[in-house]
Amino acid sequence: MALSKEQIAMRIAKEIKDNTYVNLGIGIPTLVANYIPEGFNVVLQSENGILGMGPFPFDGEEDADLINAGKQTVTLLKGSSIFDGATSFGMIRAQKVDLTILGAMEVSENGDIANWKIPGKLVKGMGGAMDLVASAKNIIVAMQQVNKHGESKLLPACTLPLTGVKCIKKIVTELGVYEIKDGAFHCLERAPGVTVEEIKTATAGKLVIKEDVPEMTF
Amino acid sequence: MALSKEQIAMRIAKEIKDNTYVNLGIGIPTLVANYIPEGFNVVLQSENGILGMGPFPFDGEEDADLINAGKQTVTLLKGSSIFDGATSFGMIRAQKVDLTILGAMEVSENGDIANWKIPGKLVKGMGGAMDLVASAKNIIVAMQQVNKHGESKLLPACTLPLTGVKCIKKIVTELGVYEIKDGAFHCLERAPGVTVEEIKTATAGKLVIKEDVPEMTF
Amino acid sequence: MINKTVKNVTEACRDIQDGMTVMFGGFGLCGIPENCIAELVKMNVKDLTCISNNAGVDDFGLGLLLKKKQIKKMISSYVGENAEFERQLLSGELEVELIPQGTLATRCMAAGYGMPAIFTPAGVGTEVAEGKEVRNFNGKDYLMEYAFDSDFAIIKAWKGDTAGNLIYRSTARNFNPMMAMAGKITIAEVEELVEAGELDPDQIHTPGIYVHRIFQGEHYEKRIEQRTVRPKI
Amino acid sequence: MINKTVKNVTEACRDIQDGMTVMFGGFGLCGIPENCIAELVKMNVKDLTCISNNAGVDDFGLGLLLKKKQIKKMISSYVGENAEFERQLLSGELEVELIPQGTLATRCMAAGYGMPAIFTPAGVGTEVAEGKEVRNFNGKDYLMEYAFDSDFAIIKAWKGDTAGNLIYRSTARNFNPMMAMAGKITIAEVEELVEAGELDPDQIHTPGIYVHRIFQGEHYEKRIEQRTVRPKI
Repeated sequence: MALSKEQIAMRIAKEIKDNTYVNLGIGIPTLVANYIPEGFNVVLQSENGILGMGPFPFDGEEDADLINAGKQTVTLLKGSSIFDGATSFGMIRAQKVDLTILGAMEVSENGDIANWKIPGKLVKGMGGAMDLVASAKNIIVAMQQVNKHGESKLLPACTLPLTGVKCIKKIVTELGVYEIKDGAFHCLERAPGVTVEEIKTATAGKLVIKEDVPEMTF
Repeated sequence: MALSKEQIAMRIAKEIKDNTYVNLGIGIPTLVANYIPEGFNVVLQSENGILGMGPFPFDGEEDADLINAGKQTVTLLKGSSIFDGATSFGMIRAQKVDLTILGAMEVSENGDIANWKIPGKLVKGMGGAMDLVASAKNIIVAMQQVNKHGESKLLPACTLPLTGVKCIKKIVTELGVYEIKDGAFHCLERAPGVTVEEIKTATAGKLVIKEDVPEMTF
Repeated sequence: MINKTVKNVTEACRDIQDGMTVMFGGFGLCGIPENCIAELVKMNVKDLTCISNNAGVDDFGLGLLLKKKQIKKMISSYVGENAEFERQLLSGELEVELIPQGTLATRCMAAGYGMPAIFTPAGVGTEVAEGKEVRNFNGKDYLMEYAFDSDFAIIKAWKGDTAGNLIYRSTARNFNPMMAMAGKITIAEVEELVEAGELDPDQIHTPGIYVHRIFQGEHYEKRIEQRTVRPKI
Repeated sequence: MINKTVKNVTEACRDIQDGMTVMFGGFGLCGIPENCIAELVKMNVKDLTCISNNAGVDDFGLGLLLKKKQIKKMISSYVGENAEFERQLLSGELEVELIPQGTLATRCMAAGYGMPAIFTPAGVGTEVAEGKEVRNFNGKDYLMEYAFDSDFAIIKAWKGDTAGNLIYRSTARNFNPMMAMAGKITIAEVEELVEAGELDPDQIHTPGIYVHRIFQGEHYEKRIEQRTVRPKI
């Protein structure tokens, strides 16, 4: 059965290594924070200028001066630091952040990503997404593999305006885990109960999948 | 009579405006600090990372962590700030420092300056001089007009390796005050008792001087 | 020290004229110069080009200038949360240039550091790259992006002193330090203005040389855009 | 938080090998990593390329490495005050690349900010410009200078915490923050090492993400190069 958003987040959390700095985008990626293994030292970076972002504040303790990149009130953990936006993106460009997890509307078989603009719809802006995808050494995309019309979003080429080119190497969707290499989506794991046939149907781009691809575990 | 180093510094001090940020080089420029008019708000920048540098510390109060660009122990005035070297030279390149005063070995009639290297002699380095001359919007050079062999150091073209090109507009020497424009040294003032003839003899580059050029006052 | 204090917000905002380019510090509604924005509304300067990461909400932040149609063009990275903005954009009354957030931050920094241009990989191969020079370094493509040129930078700090030195509080720092360095004229409003000498020189985020006018602001609302909390247990 | 502490200077300097490029924080003898320099002397690593604003004095700072002929090449802006340095340079044992101080600082910064190259007017028209690309922006010429590539950055701070966050004291800050950001591996020695959470997040000069190894140094001599004083009256 296709994974829920929470399950996608759970599966992605397994990719996070101990003692790393991680930037979580808005949406499913934010949920990943809830599933980081107990005891792991994972430091969250927020691109508006935080290293060591903590959970939401207790009701009544919110501080208007302390927000994350999603403009939500947050807290700071012990050992955190605050810096300006130029330093924050400098840190990102210099690949000091180990892992970036973000959402996408489309990903192509060569690793292009589109996640900021739908022509004809109001464009709100790319925020820090273009910087993150162009700079990060390690990106995991959390996304729905098919849209509400049943159309695949893992494509031969993106149809929407690009956010970045040839930058995505790993994707976790409701149906499986994919690695992008040599111009194809390589299915590494399938969601429990999801068949190889279902994955083939849901992948418009070039797909490499073994008949005995393992089921994912959490 | 030719000016002493102290007098050169005194004359240069008259060029300093109230409410300005000034960077003083090593040598005669350092002496200028002693002649800044009483009551003037002149903030000294030291390129190792100080705004608001104060005088030398009292004997016994020196702090190894607090030095100026000449590696001398100094103090901080109230309202000073400390920053790193990238910020310091960023400030200089962005022309936030109003005036730079530095020494020179040679200056040419088109405003080139040489002050860091004598071929055949050991070269210690340019330090921040190349950054300062290339960036400053307003530079005054404090120098001796003739060397110990009686040869002029205001030249048609510098003979020593350059520190910067076409960047010097004002020079104060033991003999006079000069403005560089249109490829010539324009003598604005002569040192008390120094004749127009003496200045002509001591200027190898193109010189523009009126017979009635005024004597400088302090 | 040079005294950078001005009497009030009116004196701080003098000379801001129709058609100028103005940078505004802040991220969302966090760390925005509330007093100066209110003053600009009162002054009714028009045709502003605003460089700001966001565009406020309908009734706060830069949204107040949008509502009075004082803004000709926004240069931002993300402009959601604003219905009036949307209306003006769709009707063609407002021009918008969307640029990556890191590019925005770094173009401010470049101006403050006297660097005419910088290289960033953000936007390579996308529509952001159109018309821009692409250059390869060590096998990776970068866009050349120019330093911003602005007439005024209007920023907000937590504490400031009469010499113009500034200290920011928490993530209200965001774009304020780079913009402070980048403005031809920088106006800083602070929650608390102290005498020169009261701030530790080692702890100053923005040295006073960058600040031309400073004043203590009033009645900070500090509106929260997304109040997210945990129940207290 | 990620714990960046190492037991001692020996553990901090492990893996520094012959032929590597190492950045050293400090300006003159101010803010130099005394403990690590002493350890490198003990380790006797050879053929180092050192990026450091200065080269120490005969018997202190990088002068100690020079004396043992451990340095193959110095990249500095000013190298006076050192007779052994002079001797090795004249005899051809030591290679020296002199670059403007602001260029040195900014090439470190570029590395830390992930910018492959920067533009600076320093050195245009001089021998520093030889072989470099000159580019005109707004009527002014600039040199394109590349970000530094170094194996290690060794820096000194005043206080640090176990998460690697650093605070510098006075002008001992100098090149340390940029080099901290620039090193592939950054080693920080501090006068006082505290637990994560003891430093104010708003006052941290170098966020811990840049620091890979941190330890509390011992016996800081903090030698003064030019003791200039006024008589006490």
